[in-house]
Parts: sequence; C-alpha cells; structure tokens
Amino acid sequence: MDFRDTPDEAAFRAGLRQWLTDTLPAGWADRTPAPGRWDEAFTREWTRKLYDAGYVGLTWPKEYGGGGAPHTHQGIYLEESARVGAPDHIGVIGLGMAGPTIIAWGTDEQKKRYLPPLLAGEEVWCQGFSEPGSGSDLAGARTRAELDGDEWVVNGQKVWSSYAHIADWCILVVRTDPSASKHAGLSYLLVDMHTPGVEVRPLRQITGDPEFNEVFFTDVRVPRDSMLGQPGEGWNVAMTTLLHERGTLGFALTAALERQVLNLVKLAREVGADDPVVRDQIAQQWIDLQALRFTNYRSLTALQKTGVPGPEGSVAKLHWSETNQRLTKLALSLQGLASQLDGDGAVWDGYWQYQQLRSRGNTIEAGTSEVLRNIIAERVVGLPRSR
Amino acid sequence: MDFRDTPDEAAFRAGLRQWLTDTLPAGWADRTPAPGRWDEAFTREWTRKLYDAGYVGLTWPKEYGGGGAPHTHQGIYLEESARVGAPDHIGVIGLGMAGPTIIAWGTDEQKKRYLPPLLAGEEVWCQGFSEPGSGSDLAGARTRAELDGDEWVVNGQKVWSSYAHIADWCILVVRTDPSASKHAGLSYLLVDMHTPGVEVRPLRQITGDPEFNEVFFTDVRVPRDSMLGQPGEGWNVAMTTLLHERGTLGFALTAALERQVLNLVKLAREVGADDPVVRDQIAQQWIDLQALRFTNYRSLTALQKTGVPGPEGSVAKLHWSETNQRLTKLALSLQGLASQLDGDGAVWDGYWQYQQLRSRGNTIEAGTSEVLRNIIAERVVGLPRSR
Amino acid sequence: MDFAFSSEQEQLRASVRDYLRDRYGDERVVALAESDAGWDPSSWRELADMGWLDPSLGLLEHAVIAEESAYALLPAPWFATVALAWPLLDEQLRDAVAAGERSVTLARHGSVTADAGGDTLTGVATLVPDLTSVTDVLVVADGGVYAVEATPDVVVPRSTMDRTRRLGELRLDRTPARRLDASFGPEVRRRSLALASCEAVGVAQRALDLAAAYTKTREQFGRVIGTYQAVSHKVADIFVALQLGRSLAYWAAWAVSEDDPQADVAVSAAKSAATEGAVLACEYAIQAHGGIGFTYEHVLHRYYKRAQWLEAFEGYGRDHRAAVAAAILDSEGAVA
Amino acid sequence: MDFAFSSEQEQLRASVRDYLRDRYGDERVVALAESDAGWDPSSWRELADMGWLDPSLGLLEHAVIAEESAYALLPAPWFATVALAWPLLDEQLRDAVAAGERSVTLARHGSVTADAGGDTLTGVATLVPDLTSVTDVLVVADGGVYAVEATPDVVVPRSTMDRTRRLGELRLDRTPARRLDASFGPEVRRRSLALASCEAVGVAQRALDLAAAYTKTREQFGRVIGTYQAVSHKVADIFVALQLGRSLAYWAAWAVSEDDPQADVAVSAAKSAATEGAVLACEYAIQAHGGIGFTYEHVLHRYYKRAQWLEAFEGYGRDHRAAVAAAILDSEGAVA
Repeated sequence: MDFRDTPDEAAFRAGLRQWLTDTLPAGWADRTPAPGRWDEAFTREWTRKLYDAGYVGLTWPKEYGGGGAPHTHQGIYLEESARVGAPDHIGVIGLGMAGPTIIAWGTDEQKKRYLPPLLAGEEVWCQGFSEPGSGSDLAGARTRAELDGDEWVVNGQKVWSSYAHIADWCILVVRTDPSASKHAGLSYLLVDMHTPGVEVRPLRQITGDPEFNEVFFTDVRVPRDSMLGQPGEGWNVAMTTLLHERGTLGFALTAALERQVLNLVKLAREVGADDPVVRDQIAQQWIDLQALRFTNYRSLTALQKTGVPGPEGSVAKLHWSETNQRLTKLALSLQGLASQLDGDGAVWDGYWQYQQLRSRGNTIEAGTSEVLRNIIAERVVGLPRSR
Repeated sequence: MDFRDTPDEAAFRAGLRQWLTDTLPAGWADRTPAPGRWDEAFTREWTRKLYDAGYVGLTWPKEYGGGGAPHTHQGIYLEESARVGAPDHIGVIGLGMAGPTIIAWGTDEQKKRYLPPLLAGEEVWCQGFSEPGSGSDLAGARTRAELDGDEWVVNGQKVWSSYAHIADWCILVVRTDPSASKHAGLSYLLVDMHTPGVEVRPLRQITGDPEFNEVFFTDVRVPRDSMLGQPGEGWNVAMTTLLHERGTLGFALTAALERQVLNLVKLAREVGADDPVVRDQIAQQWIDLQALRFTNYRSLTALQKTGVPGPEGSVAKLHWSETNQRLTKLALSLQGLASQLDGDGAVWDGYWQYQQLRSRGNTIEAGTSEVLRNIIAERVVGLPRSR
Repeated sequence: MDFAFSSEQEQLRASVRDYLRDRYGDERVVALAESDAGWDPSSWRELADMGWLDPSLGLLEHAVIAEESAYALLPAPWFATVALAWPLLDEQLRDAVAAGERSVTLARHGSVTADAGGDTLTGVATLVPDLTSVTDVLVVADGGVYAVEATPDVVVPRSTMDRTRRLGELRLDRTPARRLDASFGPEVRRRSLALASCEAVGVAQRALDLAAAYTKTREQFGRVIGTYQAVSHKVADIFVALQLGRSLAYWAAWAVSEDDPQADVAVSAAKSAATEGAVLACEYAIQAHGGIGFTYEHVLHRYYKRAQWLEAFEGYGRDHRAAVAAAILDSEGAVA
Repeated sequence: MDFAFSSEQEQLRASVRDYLRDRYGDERVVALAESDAGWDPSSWRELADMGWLDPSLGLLEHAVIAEESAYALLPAPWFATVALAWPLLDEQLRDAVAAGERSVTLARHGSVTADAGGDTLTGVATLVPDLTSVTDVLVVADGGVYAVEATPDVVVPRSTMDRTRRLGELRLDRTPARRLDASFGPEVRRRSLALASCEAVGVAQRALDLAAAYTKTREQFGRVIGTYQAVSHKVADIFVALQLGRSLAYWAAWAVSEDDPQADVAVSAAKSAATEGAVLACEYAIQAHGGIGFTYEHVLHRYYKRAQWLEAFEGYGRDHRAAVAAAILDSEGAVA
C-alpha cells in the first residue's frame, strides 16, 4: 500500500501539470468559475490540444490510437485537470460509453473506423438508450429497426440524449425482433446522425439550458453492418456500455467533485462562513470527496491486480450524486436571499444557482439512485431480486 | 382557531396541576430522572391515586367507569403529567388497546366485567399479537384455538408482549379456522393469564432489561364466550385495537417526547453545550416536538368535529420514533467518552444510556417504520399497494 | 382548544381555491412566469374584488390565502403587499390597496438614507421582492419608513430563479418619498415569516399531489412505480414533512395573530421546518418523476424554485434554529 | 500508487480471521463478555504467539488486525495495548508485551500528579479503556509518561455499555510509578484514531454480513424480506457507508504510518466517517432484523455498543469535522 505516485506516475503527473500550466489561458486555475453554459468552440479547441499532446484515451489500446498506459494515468489526468478546472474533452459519451463498447464488441474494421476520430474529437458521439415510456427500463425500448435489403430501417424516439445536437454518431438500442422476449429482441446500432430522417430536438432542463435532447428517427436507413454484436445481442452490448459508464465514471466524478469542493471553499472564504454549523457541513463535503477518491482508487487497484474492478466501485455514482446535491445546496445557503438571483448581480454570475439546479439530475441520469441501490443490494451484496 | 384552553379546559388543567403538585413526592418535577428500571409497586400506588382522583379513562363512557370528558382533557392530562414527569398508569395496554377494543366490540356484560377493574388498575392487561414467525405480519399468526365443548383450547406462542409478566388478562389473536384464508381464520380471545398452561418467559432487550415477554400457551382452556366479536372476526377486531394503539398514541408520544426534550435541555445546561452544531440539533428536537404536538391536536380537532381523526395523525408514531432516536443519541454525544458508562459513575446514573438503547425499539414496536410508511402511502395518500 | 380554521375561514379557502383553479391553471401560470411582466397586472383588481386585500382580514385569513395561492403559484405581488408591507401601510395606501389600485412591497436590505429635508431618499436597496410588479415600495431608512413610487427609473429588475417572485434592486437618487407614521419592528418580520411558512405548506401540498398522481399511473419495468417502496416511501415522507410543517405554520400564524408570548419561537420553528419540508417535498417529487421532472417543461421546478426562495427568505433554517436554541437554552423561563 | 494491502498483509489478515473464526465464535464472545473478567486472560499468550504483539509489526499490520478483531469482537486488551500504549512503551515493556507477559493501557483523562521525588503518583484518571484487563497502565501526568501496575487496589471497574471494552477508573495514592523516556504527543492520538477507524470498519462489515444473511432468509407477508426495497435499500446503504469508511480508514492508517503531511486531516476524516458509518450500519441492521435484533440474546447489540464506543472515543464526528474545517478553511495552503 502506497498512496504516493510511483516514479513513473510522478513523471507523468509533473509533465501533465506543466503542460496544463503552459496550455491553459493565464490565470485559468484561479478564475471565478462561470455559469454552466457550455462553450462548444472552446471545448473543440481544447480537445484538439489534449489529443495532440497524447492525453486522450490514455488507457486505450495503442493500435487504435490510445496510449496503452495504466489506469492510474487516467486517474492522474482527471485529478490534475480538476485541480486547475481544465475543460472536458468534447467526446464525453464517446470516451465513456461508445468507445469502450466498440473496443469490447466491435470488429477490427469497426475499431479502426470509429476509434481514431473519436479520440481526436473529430467525431462526436451521443447515445440513444432511454425512451419516453422507458427511462430506467431499457428492456422496454420500443424504437424498432427492420431489415430492408442491406439496411436497417429505424423508427422511433429516444430521449435524454446529451450532445445529440452536435453528435455525428449515435449508439442506438433498437428492437429488431418484436416477437422475441423483451431482452432478446434488442440490437445495438451505430447510427450516423447526419442520415436523413434523424431529427434532434433540444429538451430544456430545470436550469433553462437545453443540455439533453429528444431524438426522432423516421425511416432512418442504417447499413446492415453498422451493428455491434449480432442481432438480438443488443441487451448484452448495452450492458457493456452501462458497465463502462458506471465503472470508469468514478474518477471523472471525483474530479468534478474535487473542483466543486475547491469552489465551495473559495466561496466560503469570499462570503465568510464563520457559522460552525456551516463549517461542519463544509468539512463533511470535503470528507465525502476523499471517501469517493480513495474508494475509486481501491477499485482501480483491484482492476489492475485482478482485471476486475473491486465491488466498492459500485458506490461511486450513488455517493457522488447525493454529495453533489448537498454541496450545491450548501453553497446557495451561504448567499442568503441573494442565492435566489441567477444572472448578473448574482454571486459568481449565477454559477452556483446553475450547479444547484443541475445537480437534481444527478440522482436520475446514468442510473437513478433507486436503480443503483437495487444493483448494490442484488448484485454486490447478493440479496434476492427486489419486487 | 384558538390554541388556548377554553374556560372549562383551563379549570381542568388548573385542578390537575394542583393535584399533581399535592400528590407527587416533594421535588419530583425537578429531580434527575432515574434509569429506566421500572418500579411496579410505585406504579400501582400511583395508578390507584389517579383512579381515585378521576383521572383515568377520562374520555371513556361514564357507564363503565369513564369520565365522559372531551378528548382535549386527555391531552391536557398527558401534557401536564409529562411536564412534571408523573408516572404512567399501570394499565398501558389495557387503556390503549384492550379497553377501546372492548368498548367497540364487547357485549354489555363484557364491558361491565372488564372495564372497571381495568381503569382502577386492579387488572392488568397484555397483548398477544406477534409471533416468532410473524412480527409485522399479523395475518400469519399460527397460535390456534380449537373448540372443545364450551371451551377454546389454545396452543401456540406469542412474543413481544409487554407487561405479560404481571398481567391478569391478555387480548389474544388466535387461529380458529385453519381451513379459511389467512385473515378469515382468526379470532380474538380474552384470556385469563392465570389459567393453567400459560407460561410467561421474560425476553431481555438490548438494554439488558426484560421489558417484553414470550408467552407460551399449552392446552390453555378459555371459556367459549371470552371472545370479542364472532369466530372468524379476529382480524377486524385486531384492526380496531391497532387503530386505537396508533390513533390515541399521539398524545402519549408527545408527552414522552416533551419530557425528553426537557431532559435534554437540562442535560445541556449541566454539561454545557456551547457548540453551535449541538445547539442546532437541540433546537431541531424542540421543533420536532412542537410539530408532533400540534399535528396531534389538529387530528384531535378533526376527531371532535367529525368523529374521525384527521389523516395527519398517521405521522405521529413514525415521526416520534425517529425523533426520539435522534434525541437520545444527541444526549449521549454531549457526554464524550463518558457516554459509554451505564451505571454508577455515568451521567444521571445511566439514564440516557438506557433511553438511547431503548429508543432503537421505537421504530420496530407497535408498527415498524416500514409498515407505517406503507400505511401512509397506501391508505392516506392512496398509492397502489406496494409489492 | 380548537386547532382548525373557522367555517368562515374554510369558506374563504374554498373560494380562493375555486378562483385559482379556474383562472390560474399551470399553463397560464407558466405563460405569465415566462412573460416580461411576470404576472397579469389587470388581475390585481380581481383580487381586490374578491376581498383578498380587504383591511378587515386577519392574519389567519391571510394564512389561508397564502397557502392556497402558493399551491397555485399565483404570480402577483400579493405576498409582497400582504406579508411584507401590510402592517406599515397608512390609511391612504391601505385604502388604495383594498381598492386594487396600488400594490406595495418592502425594501429593507441595502443602504438608503433620507436626504436633508426628509422628503427625498438616496441609496440602493437590494433583493426587494416583486419590486417590478408593484406600484409602490416602502423603504426602511434611517429608522423610518418611507413610501416611494416604484417607477421604472428607480427599479432595476434582477434575474431570479423563481420567475413568479422576482427580486429587484431599488436605486434612489433624491427620489421623492413620503415618510409614514410607522416603524419597522419585529412584528413585521414575524408576520412575514408566518406567511412564508404557510406558502411553503401550499408548495409542499402541490408537490405531494403531483408526486402521488404521477406515481399512481407511471409504469416502469411493467409495474406502476408507486408499488415500489423506494418510490412510495419517499411519497410517504413528503406527506410527513407536509403535515409537520403545516402544524407549525398554523401555530405560527395563530401565535402572531394573537401576539402570543411564543410567537417568536413559533415563527422560527415554522419557518425552518415548513420551508425545509417544502424543499424536500419538491426534491422527492422531482426524483419520483425521473427525467420528466427535471425538464423545464414540467411545472415541478417552478415549485422547487419557490420552495428555495422561501427557504432563503429572512434566514435559512439554521439561523432560525439558532434563535430557537437561544430561547430554550439561554433563558431560564422554560419555553418548552 | 497502490491502494491494496500487500500479499503478506493479506496473509496476516487470513490468519487472524481463521484464528478468530475458530476460537471466537459469537457464543464464546458473549460468554466472555458476560463474565466478570470480560475476557480470557490466558489468551494473551496466544495472541503473542501468533505475532500480533510483535514489535516488528507496522501500523498497516495493526490496521489489519484491528479490523478483523473488531469483526469478531475479540475481547482482549489488544486495542489498549497496540492502539493506545504502543508508541510510549519502553524496551522493557515492549519485550514483555511481545512475550505475552504484559498488557498495557493508557490513562490520559483526569488529574494525576507526580509526587515529590517523582517515583510515585497521586490522583484519579478516568475512562481508561480495558483498565481491568491489563497488567500495566501508562499514565500521562505533569507532562511525563509513567508506568504503573494495574493492581486491584488502584483499579475501579466501571459498568460500560460495551462489555467487551470496559472503562475503568484509576485511583492512585502515592502509588509507585516508573517514569518512561517518552512524551505524549499528537502522534499517539493519530495512531489511536486510525486504528479506531479500522475497528469501525470491522464492525460495519459484520453488521452488513448479519443484515444480509438475515434478510436473505427471513420471510414476512409470504416473502423473503430482502425483496422489499424498504429493507434492501437500507442494506445497500450499509454497504455504501462501509466502503466509504473503509477507504478513509485505510488512507488514515497509511498516512499515519508514513507520517504524511495529511495525517491529521486523514484521521479526522476517517474517524468521523467510519465510526458514524459503523453506528449507521448497526442501526440499519437492527432495524432489518425487527424485534429479534432488539433482544439481548442477539449478538447485534454488542456490535452496536462497540460502534458507539468508537464513535465516542477521542471526539465525536462533529469535533473531527471542526478540525477538518479549520484545516481547509483557515489556512492558506489548500489541503484539498
């Protein structure tokens, strides 16, 4: 047990830290964070710089453009990026969901076709899993794909698809066999979002921002071989996606929370937080952050030693989401009635207001807390299936 | 709306307050509370005094020895008793469960036979509902009663029966028709605890005290007419009992919590509680108490105006139990490591240690919190039955 | 003892509820919230006609209206006028309010001073509720209370999460003002806390109704989601928080209306429990709705924002609990 | 970076676990807890023979033993000796401990002073863990550390909720004492906090295992109760609290063993989260068991009492969070 960097890790960290200092705009790390509105152009530019410097796909196989590095490097990358508040790569869905699934299920041609532009940020991915009638219940998907010659013809509607409005590709769960049982009738398509018949409609969230989208498919024709796995294997392929979403998410969540805890401390120092009741809660957020961090690292160590992430990793998303909700509420409460302003004139121009509202989605998206507790109880602790 | 006493209520309160001052030992209200061990002789003596002064069964029909008074008098009685920490009547189960059920379901002969000695504390009651295999699941009761001539012959085992070790009578749920469906096969007997074949074994609790008992019935012969309702009506009769247990419990719980909040304030003043984090939590207990109090009163007002308690009364036991658990933990935490002592040398000779351990039963006994949330969701809010 | 509203008060409640149901369905409320004005100024006269602004109403009647108007999320400066400015109005303003001609809010944060001569004010007051909707604003300055017309030249709107109760900034520069024969004292704050608590109860009740309606019908995994305890027990917890908050809010309203010795602790208890309960109710309701409850399209977030507005108004729960702690721990007279 | 114990440490864990499973089943632990002595003094030599008291062990090995011995609720003055007194022992005591001949605790609350001459002590020390089980006690007095024999004439047992870790009072009256060349400093406290956190992890793990085993088999209303989300989600919450506490406890143990600059905040974070997590785990486990979990017969309450003991030891969670707050808010060097 050694919580410190190995010489290799330390060298990687030092190089990255220097690169971030050199590459980010001057004063970036100390700036007051801006409200959540997302700057696409800046993100694309940053993505390119990350890619050119070799910081994208650190742990992915080298043959498809990855870095072939150990998982700790990815952890260090996320830690250091969070510490200075560096932007994300634009391909969040591609890196976290589509890419790992293609690596696991794709043919060699598919890997060569899709992975390099995904890493470079030249092609952005989105996902089409949830539907209006089936949010958490993936097996209830009703979007259908029917074979017509050498093409699948897709009709249906997906929802909660982030990045769909700028996406080039979509990982899409469709029903190809309506006669099969719920799970068995599903397949997993890779759909070009520029195909005629694909319509993206932004869906405004509680924050007022259209972060997610509805995606409508009307007679969308998809080449027959644009499928991961075989027809009917969609459920298993999708489970790989969700496993990766939930599995590799831990470090990204730690990084996000670390940034928020730093912001909270900065805010408390600015507005004054002498009330011991407030200080007690700030300390709790900090403790919750460290608990998340080291729980992820424990899971990672198991992954490196055994090839399987440790079971403790299953708590990351659940713990993060509830912590982030508490943290953002606490940040608002430091502002008195001014907490209710959300634009000019608000503290930090409304950064916290945006974050607090946005946080309510944390316990819903990417597995509701209810579903995650089911998973922990049943798959990790081994209780019988809840009814 | 008027939260103050009417002239009649004020007169009753003044008389009671005077009587308590005159009757309790000198300095009683200001004494440091003693640990939970229960003084049977003192309780019996106090019961007799209460009865002679007319403070028992205040709201019960006059013809059976009650006071025929409005429910507010009972509330005032409990409030004033709590304020000075007066002991309970010995017939807690009789007054709260057996008595109201006999009033609702008993024949005139049964009412005349059982109610007067119950009120006087001359006959103590216990209940036989839970069984080892069915705690919350009353309909799963397996203790059976078979008719043999003019007698029911009872065999089986009950558990969690408080006061059984001193009880003269038991309200007993038995299965009289094994062929009927779960609910329909139950009946409700009034059993003389001195009958041969009744064996009471104390069951020690987490506190070390044997507050509850197991009761074994071996060929216990009960007269045929010692039944409330008809054979097969046991489920409905038992629901009356539980309704009363849960319905009229609110004021007793408020009284108990009021006493605990006063004790907590006393403790905080003694040991010092300058930490604002602690003060915040003490204030929350006080607020929780007031919320309980006025919620009960709202329910009571509905009862007096419409004959049916308001739905808000359903939250009383759930709220009280969780508040009492928080309160007693908080009280321990004011004592530092000394909180772990539980006898001589402990703060207040271990009063709080006993209370804190005892409080863990609050969310289990008389309807678990899980069952109570089901009831609120289904019967009050109207959600479909949980599965 | 009688812990229920009178039959007259219940009749008032029914009439308020009927009016709001007829005139302020969710669609209209949302449209008004998204409009520049944020409300329908012509409706003020309607409220007056129905007697909601009548000087004869007592605090318990106000409590009923506060609860029901928050249940509908009525966008109008009724809270500003009745919960904030009301006790400070002089006869002239009170009559104009009763006639539906004027609406008033109260500005008490910031720094405004009376100029020499005393008939103009200069300075800035911040976080003034409904400032953009009212005709007049009472300003607390130099220990006095002044009435100023809320004309566009002195009013700066501020973007507010709760678009049905926006905050504004008042910028005065030798602005004509009329000194009232009133002083800002604790009773004004008490009153506003009691009515804010009642509003919180209305918000929580709506959150419960929305959560119950949705979880009774929405299906996932082949079952109505209200049959899952993970969902139904949260709905039960909303009910619990609602009822506890309601009991305290009514107590607070009664205690303030009667100038009861416990009025101060009652309003602090009610404010902390009822507004935190309303926030919890909305959060659980959003969670029970899943993704749909997180959209701007759904009405839930508007209640959530009102709940948070109320929680932030005049001190968060911990501030009120500190006041309660002082009352029960630091004074010898037992408050309990 | 490597966040796992070494294979040697895992072998130690397996051997500790095997020994405890063989020798300290629930029945024996309960019998010992209910006995006057509270433990089996002849077992001390066994622990020494197995190397649990070996001076070569580092804090990470101690962390492993602490977690596993708390999982079994081993009644023995191992925690007193190794988590409290250990760093202050001189060679003589250390050798005697390693040989299983002596066991030691630490007395640091109360008022004890050295008498003139310096070879006797007088005064009272309270709340001394396992005082009735050890042969010697180290007493912090007048800035020095003294060794005193824990003979019956100076030891007063105190009834303690956790009968497997009883507190005692030390009454010294010109009692012979030997001054050690050691001083009581923050590193002693740090160490004890880290190991208390590891114990809390063992307690929480046992609570999880008990809750899981019971809810997998117990039926109510015709169904295994683990199929109710009201039950299974609480079990999931135990798992969450356990894993978070475990991560912090291991961090704390490592940081203290390496004298890492973050050692102080690490132990405060671990102590507050792991002990509160253990209390929660036991409370949820008791609730999941229903009435049976509330009986004296069931072993659960013994874990609950240990969890509470650990929570109360050297400051409740809020005290540690105050320390963390000071570190992250009041100093310029960002701890995060």
